[in-house]
Amino acid sequence: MKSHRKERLSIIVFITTGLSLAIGLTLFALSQNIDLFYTPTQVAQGEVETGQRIRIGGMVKDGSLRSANDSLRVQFATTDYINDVTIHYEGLLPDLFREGQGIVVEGAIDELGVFQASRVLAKHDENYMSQEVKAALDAAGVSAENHLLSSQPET
Amino acid sequence: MWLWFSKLGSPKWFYELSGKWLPWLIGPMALLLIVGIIWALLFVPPDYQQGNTIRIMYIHVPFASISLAFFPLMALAGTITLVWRMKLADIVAKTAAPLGAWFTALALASGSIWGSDIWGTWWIWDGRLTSMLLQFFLLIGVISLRSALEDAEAAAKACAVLSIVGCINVIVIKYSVDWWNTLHQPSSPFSLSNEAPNPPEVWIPLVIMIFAVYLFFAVSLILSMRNEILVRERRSEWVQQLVQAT
Amino acid sequence: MFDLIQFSSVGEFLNMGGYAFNVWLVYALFAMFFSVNLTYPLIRKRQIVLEQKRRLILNKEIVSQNEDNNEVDNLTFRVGEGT
Amino acid sequence: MSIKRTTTLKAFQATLRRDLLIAYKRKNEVVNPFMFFLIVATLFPIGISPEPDRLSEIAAGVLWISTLLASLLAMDSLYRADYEDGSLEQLLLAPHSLYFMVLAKNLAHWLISGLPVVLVSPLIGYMLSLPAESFGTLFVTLLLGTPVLSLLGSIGVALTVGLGSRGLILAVITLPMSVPVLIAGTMAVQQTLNGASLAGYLAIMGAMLLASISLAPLASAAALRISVN
Repeated sequence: MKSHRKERLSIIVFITTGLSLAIGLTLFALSQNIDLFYTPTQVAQGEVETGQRIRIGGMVKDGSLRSANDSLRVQFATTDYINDVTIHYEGLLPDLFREGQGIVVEGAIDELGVFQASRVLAKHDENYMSQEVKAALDAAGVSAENHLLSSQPET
Repeated sequence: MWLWFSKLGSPKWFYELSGKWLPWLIGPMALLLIVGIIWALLFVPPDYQQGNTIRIMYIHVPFASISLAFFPLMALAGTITLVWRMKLADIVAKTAAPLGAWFTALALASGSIWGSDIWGTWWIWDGRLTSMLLQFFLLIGVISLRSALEDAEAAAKACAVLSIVGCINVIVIKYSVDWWNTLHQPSSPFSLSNEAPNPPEVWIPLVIMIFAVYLFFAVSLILSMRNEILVRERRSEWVQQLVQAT
Repeated sequence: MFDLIQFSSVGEFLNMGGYAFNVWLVYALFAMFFSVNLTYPLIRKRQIVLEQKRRLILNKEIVSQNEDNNEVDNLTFRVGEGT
Repeated sequence: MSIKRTTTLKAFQATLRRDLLIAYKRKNEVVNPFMFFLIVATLFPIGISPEPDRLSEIAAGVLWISTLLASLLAMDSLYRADYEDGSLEQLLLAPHSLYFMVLAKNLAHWLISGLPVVLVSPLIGYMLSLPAESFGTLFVTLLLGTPVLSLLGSIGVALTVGLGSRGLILAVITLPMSVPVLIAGTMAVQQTLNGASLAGYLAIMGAMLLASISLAPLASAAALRISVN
């Protein structure tokens, strides 16, 4: 029975070593900063090449939305309050789309340095409140934007 | 304690006991459901951003939250099946799988409908959505493995192994796809640590609906478990007596 | 309490602020799922009980026939097995 | 015990050698998944577009999906022949822990079916106009990822080895489980194209490999015991 026990021990040693190494590697991987979204600042700093398909996460800049009268073509800027990226998009915008809203756009930068979006998605946070509460908060100076910014951990 | 444990494993005992439990589960379920739905549909203030679509949350969140419980539940039942060979554990595992597929499907459908308004798309390969979809596929895998294996005992054990492996995998899938692509909001509809916590008129009905759906899950699980027990024990004395009595 | 209702008329309630289709679709799916999930096990239970009852009756018949004459009726036997 | 027993290491080596030898004798089992990989990869340019720009965008994904499908096809040869001629039962009865024997069989299987695909991947990558700078990444991630596919597939095969028709069930069980590997692999390639750091992705793939090396044989062994008896 001795060798049987030895075998069992070797399995346990093998599994523990394997798993602890795996956990070590995972922790290392988590410490690495992995980009899911680019911020407008990263785009402004030229981290993205022309034509490369990316996602940008940011806020719709106040007063930047312009739409054409005869088509669904819109233009707006997305911002992280440091840099802006101008975005062109043709299509229906999501209902949540408004100025100050957190959004994600998919697309690529064209030769003119304009971001041509193929898709615009509104990112909603987990805070729900009624219009009255919102108005009260705004009156108290707690802007919804701050609150959206604080809950935007994508980058 | 041990006696109680082995007694719990006996299908007959469970059948009798669950018969007594059912009214006590169905009553509160109906009550909570009625209160929850009326509250959610009529009294919840429209969200400042989403308007009335917030009412979808009261169906989506309970279903999504319970869908996450299926793999751990099946893995737990599977472990009990493998270690103690308790009959009842396998009955739980067998009946939970199709229910899980349905609950997951409804969570996906309601989420997709909700997303069509607020995100602007019916489907996106977002982390949450994708991992839910893959969980759905894995549940289908468990169900089809069960139906393919003819020997009931082998099927029970094979599904137990698959559920345990699947449980680990669902966790890995969840992390990997979250990391891959995420649009879904964090799931803290009533986290109080936020700087602007969700008001009670938003989260109380949600808690009510969550409890209602959990009870609904318990009721439907017990109902299908009872059927499964009747089929499995059809040759036993007590089932035959029960059949003749009806 | 009624002044807390968020809608001022039935029409407004049904319209759901323009989201009628999606909101009601989700609730309809839920209602369907809910009722199917509760009624199906009950129907299934009745099926199982009926089936078992038939089987019991058939078994009894076979037993009594076997007592009457030792020749086993092939047809009854097959039916008994099939259920 | 009076009978002299071989060490686990020797039994591991013997199983590995035996499986490699069998594969060498039955060449079609080695060649078929490989050919399947080539053919699937070839279908994408025809089905989508032969345009180099378009192809280069999807090349990494195409290679990963073809690899995944080829490994699924190859899975069939992992335990089936052994199950049919009874040598799997012998393995279960052997005095050595099934854990290491399963690991040996999986290693042999990967050497036969996974490694050739990895080796030829740069060539296919070139044909799909994958940008040259990502060949290295693709190669390394496939090298790390294909053993995981084999190890996960092994669980599925072990669960279904006694079934007559199991192709679809095997796919339903195995493919969703392979998703994390697919994601990490394709993202790593994407990351190279974006010129970003790879360390995180490679670490994740390494973690997946180590975790599946240590845990998957445990599940496979349990599944084999259930299926064979």
